[in-house]
Amino acid sequence: MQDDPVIRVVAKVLIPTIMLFALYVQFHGDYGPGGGFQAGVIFAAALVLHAVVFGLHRARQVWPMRYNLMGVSAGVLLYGGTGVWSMLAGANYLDYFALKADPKAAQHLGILLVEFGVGLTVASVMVALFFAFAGRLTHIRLVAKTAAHETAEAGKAAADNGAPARDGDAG
Amino acid sequence: MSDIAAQWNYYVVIVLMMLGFYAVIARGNMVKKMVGLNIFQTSVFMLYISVGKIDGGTAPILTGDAASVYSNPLPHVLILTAIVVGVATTAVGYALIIRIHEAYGTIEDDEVAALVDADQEARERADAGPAS
Amino acid sequence: MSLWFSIVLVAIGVSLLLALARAALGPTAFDRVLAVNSIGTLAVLAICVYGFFDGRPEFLDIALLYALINFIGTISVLKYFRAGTLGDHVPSEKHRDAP
Amino acid sequence: MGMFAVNAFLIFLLVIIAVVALNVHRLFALVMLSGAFSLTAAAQFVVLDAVDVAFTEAAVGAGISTVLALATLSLVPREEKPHAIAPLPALIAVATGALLMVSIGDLPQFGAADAPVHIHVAPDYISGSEKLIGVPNVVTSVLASYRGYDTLGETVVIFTAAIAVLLILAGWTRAPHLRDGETENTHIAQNAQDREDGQKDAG
Repeated sequence: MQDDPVIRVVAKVLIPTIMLFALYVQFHGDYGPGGGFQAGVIFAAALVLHAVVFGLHRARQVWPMRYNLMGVSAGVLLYGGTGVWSMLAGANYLDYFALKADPKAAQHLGILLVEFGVGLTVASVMVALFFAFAGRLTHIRLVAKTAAHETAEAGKAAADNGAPARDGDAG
Repeated sequence: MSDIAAQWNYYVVIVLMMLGFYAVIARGNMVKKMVGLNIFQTSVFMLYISVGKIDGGTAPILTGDAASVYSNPLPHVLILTAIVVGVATTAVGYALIIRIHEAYGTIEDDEVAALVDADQEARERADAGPAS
Repeated sequence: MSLWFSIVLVAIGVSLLLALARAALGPTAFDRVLAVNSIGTLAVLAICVYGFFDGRPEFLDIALLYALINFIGTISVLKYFRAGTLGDHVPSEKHRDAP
Repeated sequence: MGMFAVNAFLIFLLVIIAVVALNVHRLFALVMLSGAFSLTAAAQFVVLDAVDVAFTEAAVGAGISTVLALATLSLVPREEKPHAIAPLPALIAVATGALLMVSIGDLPQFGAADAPVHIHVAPDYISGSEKLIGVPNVVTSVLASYRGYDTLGETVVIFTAAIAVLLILAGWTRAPHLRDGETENTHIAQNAQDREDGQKDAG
């Protein structure tokens, strides 16, 4: 895929479009079909397309796993935090009417925050799932290489001490 | 006959459920079990959404017209979240399948069971070794 | 008006059945990929036509999403054919052959 | 009538796809057919007025699910061991289905406006969404406002699933200690054999 110019160009045009569409679905969810769950999945689909066309390691550079994990928890925190905010404002947990004086504006604000939290979590989770599945082969090889290296080092150290390298040989 | 036509959705949903259920309990291949589980899941979704449908109703997005009838939004909410949770649990299932394959070299559950038994016997033989 | 929409829906239904037959029988994997892709395209059409038939055409959003997802799915399948994996090539070992 | 015909056709198509999918032995074909199944199910949801559900099913079922299944297939064998129809599970499935079908007669008619489910809280949600909350999409207002606790729980479930998958697949792993062509099991058996041999030598 990396060497096919047609697919590269099409993907370059399409990825930002899909991300924009995800944001449209996220913030237009009050008026039409859509919302945080759908927007998160669509946003993740754009990154899946990036990873498939340009390679997983490039996608990992664009969307680092560290920040992705932060996104996974930040969404849940934003959702829970909205509830805590309404408690601080003197109402029940997740009762948006306390957030603002005008009830409809308060509900809008609450729904916006909560949906954004859901969207953030779902997008990060889906990206994390895809990276974990698609990167499994590389992950195993990488760990195997490290383990082999460590075993070799340990074996060398053991040979220097004149001790047997394997437990089985001790019997 | 008219009864079947009027309840068509419910009957077909149950046929779908039977297919998925059979795949989950009878097929040995774990990927096939997961797909069977997904079919089962979709049949449940379909049942909920069918229950929420009202004849002559329209999607529960307000049109501003006081005369319009809306289908019941509650099943839609329940199923919407269930779909996303469903894919998350499916991903956990696939992850376990990958690890099972790495550990046993097969994803057929009878073969995995045979390997587990063989390994158990090997362990017992090894543990019994010092006593003999 | 409604009659024409009905005729179009029937035509889409027949095409769906034909595409499904190809997906089920398809001797090669590429037949199946193409068949599933056209099932997706027909679903886009069906949703558009049904939206006008039902009098609420604002649900074209869903058709748009279908088209995008269909594209991503097809590209992923083709990547899987060419590379054998959705991740990176791992040059240190022999590649798995495509199915 | 038009809606009923389209609905009946699509749900019948779902059954055909499910039967075909459960009869193929190549897992790749299985994954493709389950993608087609999701697409058809999403079209069915549009016909049943559940546009938000259709949106989700299209993005999740046809997009992410298919991609995850393909990623799994690249790591596991791609052929299923052929199976004859197992009589006992088939009997259990058919018996369960028969029991459910007998009880369908007690359900309210499909599409009836006076079914109990439609006269309890749904009218409150629809009128409240307009007057109290001011959000035209009733599904969004129920999801985020009326049933906010519910959605918080679902979000936490997704969070937990991500943690689980990352721990299973991207964390510490035992597989690297194995050599080519070995499985965890041969490794354990080999260890047992080694121990046995060691004891023989010692004895």
